[in-house]
Amino acid sequence: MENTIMKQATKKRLLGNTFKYLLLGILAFIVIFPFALGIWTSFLPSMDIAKGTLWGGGQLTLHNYVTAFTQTKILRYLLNSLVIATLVTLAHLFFCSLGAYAFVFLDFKYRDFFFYVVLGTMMLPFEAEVIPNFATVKMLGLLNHYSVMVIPFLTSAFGIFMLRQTFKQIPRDLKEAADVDGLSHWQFYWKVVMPYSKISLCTLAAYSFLGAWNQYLWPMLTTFSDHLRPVQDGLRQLQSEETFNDWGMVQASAAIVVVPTLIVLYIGQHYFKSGLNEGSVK
Amino acid sequence: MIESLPSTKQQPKGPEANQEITAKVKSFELKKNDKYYAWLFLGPSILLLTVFVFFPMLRTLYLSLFLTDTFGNPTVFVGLKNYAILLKSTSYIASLKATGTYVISVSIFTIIFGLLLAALANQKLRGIGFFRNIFTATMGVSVSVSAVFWLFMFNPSIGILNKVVTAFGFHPIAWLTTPGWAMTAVIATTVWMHLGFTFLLFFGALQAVPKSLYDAASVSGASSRYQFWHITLPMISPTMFFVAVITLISGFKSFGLIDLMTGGGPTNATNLLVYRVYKDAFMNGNYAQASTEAIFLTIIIAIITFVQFKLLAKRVNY
Amino acid sequence: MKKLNQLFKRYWQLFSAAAVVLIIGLGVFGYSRSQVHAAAGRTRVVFWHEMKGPGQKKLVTFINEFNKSQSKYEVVPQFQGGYNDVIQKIMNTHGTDASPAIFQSMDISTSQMYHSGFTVPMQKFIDKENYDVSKIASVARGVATRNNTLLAMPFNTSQTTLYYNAGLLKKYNITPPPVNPTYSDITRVSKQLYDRSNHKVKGISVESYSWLFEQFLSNANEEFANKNDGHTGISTKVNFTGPTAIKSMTWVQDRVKYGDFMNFGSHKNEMAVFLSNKLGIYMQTSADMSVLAKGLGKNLGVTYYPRPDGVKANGISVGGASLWISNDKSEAVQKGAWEFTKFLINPKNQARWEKATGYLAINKDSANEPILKQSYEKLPMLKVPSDQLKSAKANYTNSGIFVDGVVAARSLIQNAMQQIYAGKDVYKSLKAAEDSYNKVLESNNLANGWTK
Amino acid sequence: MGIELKGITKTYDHSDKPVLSEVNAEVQDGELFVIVGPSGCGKSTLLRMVAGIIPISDGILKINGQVMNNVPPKDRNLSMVFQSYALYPFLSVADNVAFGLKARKMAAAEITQRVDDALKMVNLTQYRDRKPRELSGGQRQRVALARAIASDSKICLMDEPLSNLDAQLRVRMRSEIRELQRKLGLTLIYVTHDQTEAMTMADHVMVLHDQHVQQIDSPLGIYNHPANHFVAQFFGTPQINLLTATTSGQTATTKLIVDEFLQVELDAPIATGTYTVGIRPNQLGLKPVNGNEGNATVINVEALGDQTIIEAVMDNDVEIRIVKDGQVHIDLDQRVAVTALGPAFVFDENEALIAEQGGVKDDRIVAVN
Repeated sequence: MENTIMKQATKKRLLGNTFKYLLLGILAFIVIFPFALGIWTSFLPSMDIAKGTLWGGGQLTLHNYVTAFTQTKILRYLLNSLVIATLVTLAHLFFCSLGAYAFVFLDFKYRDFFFYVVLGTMMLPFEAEVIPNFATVKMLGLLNHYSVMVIPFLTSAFGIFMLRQTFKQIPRDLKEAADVDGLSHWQFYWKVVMPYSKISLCTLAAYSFLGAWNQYLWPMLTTFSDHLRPVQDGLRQLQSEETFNDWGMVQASAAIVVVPTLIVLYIGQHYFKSGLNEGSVK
Repeated sequence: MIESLPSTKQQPKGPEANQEITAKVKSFELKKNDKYYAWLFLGPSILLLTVFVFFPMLRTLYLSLFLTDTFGNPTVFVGLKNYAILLKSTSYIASLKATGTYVISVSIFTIIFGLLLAALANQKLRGIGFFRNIFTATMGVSVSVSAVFWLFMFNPSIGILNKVVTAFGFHPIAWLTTPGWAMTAVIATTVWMHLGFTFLLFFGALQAVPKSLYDAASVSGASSRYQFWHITLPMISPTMFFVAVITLISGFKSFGLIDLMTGGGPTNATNLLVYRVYKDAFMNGNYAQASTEAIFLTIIIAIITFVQFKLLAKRVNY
Repeated sequence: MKKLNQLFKRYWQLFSAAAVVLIIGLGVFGYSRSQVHAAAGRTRVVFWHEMKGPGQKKLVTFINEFNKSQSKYEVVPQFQGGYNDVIQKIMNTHGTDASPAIFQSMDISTSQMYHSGFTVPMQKFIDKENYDVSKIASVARGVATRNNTLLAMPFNTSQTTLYYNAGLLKKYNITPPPVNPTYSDITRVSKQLYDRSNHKVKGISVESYSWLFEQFLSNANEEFANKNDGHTGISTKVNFTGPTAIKSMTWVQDRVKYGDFMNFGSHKNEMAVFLSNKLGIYMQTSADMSVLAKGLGKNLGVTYYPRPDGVKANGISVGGASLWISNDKSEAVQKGAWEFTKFLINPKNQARWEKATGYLAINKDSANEPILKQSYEKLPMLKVPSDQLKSAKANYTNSGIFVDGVVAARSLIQNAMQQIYAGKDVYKSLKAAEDSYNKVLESNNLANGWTK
Repeated sequence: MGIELKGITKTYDHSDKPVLSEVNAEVQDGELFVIVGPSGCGKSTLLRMVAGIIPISDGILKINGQVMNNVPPKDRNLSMVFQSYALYPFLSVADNVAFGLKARKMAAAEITQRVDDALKMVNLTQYRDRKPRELSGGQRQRVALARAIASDSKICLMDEPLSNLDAQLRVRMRSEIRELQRKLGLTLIYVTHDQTEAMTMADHVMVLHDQHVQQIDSPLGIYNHPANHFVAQFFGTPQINLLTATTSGQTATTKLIVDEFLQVELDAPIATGTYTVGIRPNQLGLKPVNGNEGNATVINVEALGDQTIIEAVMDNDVEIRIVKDGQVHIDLDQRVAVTALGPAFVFDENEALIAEQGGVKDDRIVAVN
């Protein structure tokens, strides 16, 4: 009696674990497969891919990578994206934190009004405003220029909102202590508020970087030459230029593009999570 | 710091009283100065948001009331006629429906799969860290990279999916060129793309559920399934809601994947709202109609965002 | 000075932050700018093109040769994606730094480019230099001519062409289609192939691509839009439901119903399947020729675009694109663009162009170039598209469509074609497209002040 | 019957050192059994093994005579109250109480009945529709109790249920829990780190320390006969004084000498050597002396009103605590002579109790009764 209960329980757990591993395995396969296949084919000779022989065919080759690096502007695309994303990230950190500071530590007329204004912009999708924005940047003479992909995105309502939440957690005592010490707003901002909110700033940085890195529609509309195209649109370009279906080269380019983001993400993962909690769920 | 202030030096009183008074004076001055600092600090953001968000919105609204010429200039005022045309247009209605199908399917499947992955990864099993890493992997994949990977799989002649299909004795499927399948393909790719991020969110939410709740439940007689439905789900409902909202919003804004995978086709089956705006404006040159479509899009997204704010303020479960 | 010092001391972080941003910004912008500048002493001529695959490769070769051949100009190619995108890009960038000096734009954009007033007519340069334009094929010129003024220079000129897999036909013992086939001729071949291969090989594919539809109309001398396809005035109505429109689409739908037809969704896929001997016939641009000839060699069969039964072939209008010179650049740049144009259309280069791509050499003298002669000798079917071109007499219906915004019409027609392939009613599908586009046309004419 | 622990051992996968080893105990039906020990001693682990929340590495657990080692928690028919209360934040008070009953698919009418009864018993009837976050700490604690009450199981486990309450409330809840346990006839295993709770509530106390059971006894049994240093120090406030003492002479003797003033007379002779003597603060006498006489110097005096705690440092630099009833007036730095009054415990070099001086302790027990 005692033994059967024990045995049944053990058996059940064993069965359950096997089932779980099976499910985990299947799901992991589904998640990783498109990746793995892409990377795998990037090492195959173009002829094999075109014929559809994905395994058991010829040998693995780095030829596609050589082609991608030498025949396409993939490195240039990467550099462009890096520059744009870095600039946008720095600008977000700077302008959003200043804005958030104003909402938390400054006392001025219509503060709430302005806050709702900023909040309101989060409801307006950029995608729906491309037509007038295009006209604006054209008027400003920014077309086909890095600045066209940076200037409209120098600040972010989400960033201001998120940092405001963070800054509000800073004890009021600190501000009062700073007042007693005679720190100006700028000093308090730079010496206390910014270091205090490091984690949130990192989170915002991670978001802004990824957001800028993944820009697609806007650069597509506003850039006209390869040496300015960011990587997303560069890949689009490669994809459409190839009537020949040189899949190996395209896959190699995709692999080249995906690796830096994966690295950034594994480093920034933690911040993403905490940022989400702060920015929204809380 | 204080020594450097000239006012302090002029005060003949004792050091303590001295400091206090200075602080008061200073703080009073600061409050007075706040206004200028506010302009300095907030000015750039407000200016940028005005130029690149508010003004364009009004301009879009304005354009939607006109007919536009070849150069995109509004020439003939037509009032709400553009709206009427759009609402009567079967293809726009079809686009709305397609977008609806897309965003709803994407959010449902993203939630289901994300939750499934997170729930499994939350188990205490040997080697679970490996699976966790795999599940977050798609987070690094951008739209264009996903599109490249999946386009290859959906390729009708050399794609892996058709190999599987034919291996089971079925006819190969024209994935991206049959309306139903194209939508399915786009949804599948989008869900896959969202999976890593959603997984991370759900995983975080699951880990945040106090273990004692499960202990209490299992002691008081709840099976693990019962615990999932009656503890886990209610506890992570805010996260679920959040995921639903962000996938909905990003679904409505979906552009890159459509552009790369289907170009809105076949028979407009995947001609989602943003893609339509783009196509009407930057291919067909019909800026008035595109503006009208943009206004509709804005209204939809604004409503969802607003609901999100409201509900988050109230919290969803407790 | 002391005050300034103090100010700086207090806000040094602000200053340094601003400085960092400024430096990065300027550095980067400067760098990007310098990348755009041409080599010292040369005039930079930005060239927007939409050539992919072999066309792009050859075009880049031409550009390099041109840049080496002289030291005054430097042509900078910038790939812009599809023909459809580029029209609006021109409309949107004209007058800015971003706009090109010379660009390639497709046949159906002629009207819009003309109306925009953004370009310098080629005729201006021709007249100035007394350039002998008669060497350029007249049918090709017809597409880019208005009031006897050559607006743009045809460059990559193509014909819709019917390709068949002669090897497959031989294998299943099927008589190839005649030179100037009717729909029924094609039906016969397609059916036989499908049946005799035990349904393993699809007979025919017609991409749901409006250009093919337009050419069905052209070949039967049917108007696409009123006012003679816009050649004699502003079109106010389009006609997608004429007898040929219905006949051609019904013909394709019948093929779908029979089963010998398959829609592969995209040009790329279609070509891939055709090359892998799983498709007997397809109709596409003559620019596929080089790839197909390389893949199938002597097994490639080529013939004219089909016509309805009992209708005399009217010939089809040329497709492809022409070169336009923008008027928002300096005289010197425009001159450079013109020099480059002349370089591209000289007999030798046009011959090499046809050999490399399958686009038709528009320079009459190209036929005498050994490179073309040799390849015609080797593979006689390569000559079919240019024969087709020569066989046609230019008239309004085979000289392109001179209507603004045909891009939108095309997407409507494409949609209708897809519906028809999916089994929807032919007339209703076309009628819906026609009605929609008539509305677009009406408001477009109104907005541009062409009608009241 | 009751609960039987035989050689219970817990070792986690990632280490080979057990967190609990060889725990043997028997909990009688209807008794309140307290497991007490400092944090990290494994007491919660032990409780969770009984509940089935964590698996038992070795040994046998029997509940009502049946081996339970691999029985899942839901089938062990226990109730449990957690330190954090483990209330479901999204459920109302009544639903929280009903949770387990619903999970066990009890009839709706009976659930209502039980919930009502349980809430009444803990005086929460009027709060039944509130959410946990709308309740005070004490009220949340009662909800957790109500949940245990509502379940029909006769065995209840409590894991430091009072540690999140303020001092006054804790005192009140102590007696309430004790009362409930008696009224319902529960077998209650109660885990705490607070020796007062153990002393005031328990029928039997298990002292856990260092992965091992130190002693199992009644509260007074433990107070009066601490098995070792640790137990002696753990029970009683202020803490017991542990002093080094040696025997006098070359043969077994009953006399242990700390110093000239402080000497202990044992009930039975003990072998020669050096020992540790434990004397509770209230069993030390203290007499102010002049000049440099005496054996200690007062360093701190805490007047609590009804008693006075005097801290002094002995001449061998050992600090001691002495408790005197009433209000004692003594100056800081005053030289005093400290002497032993009554009971004392003698521990060997292994810190185990080897002898004691009975003193007046038996009389005191009689007097209380």
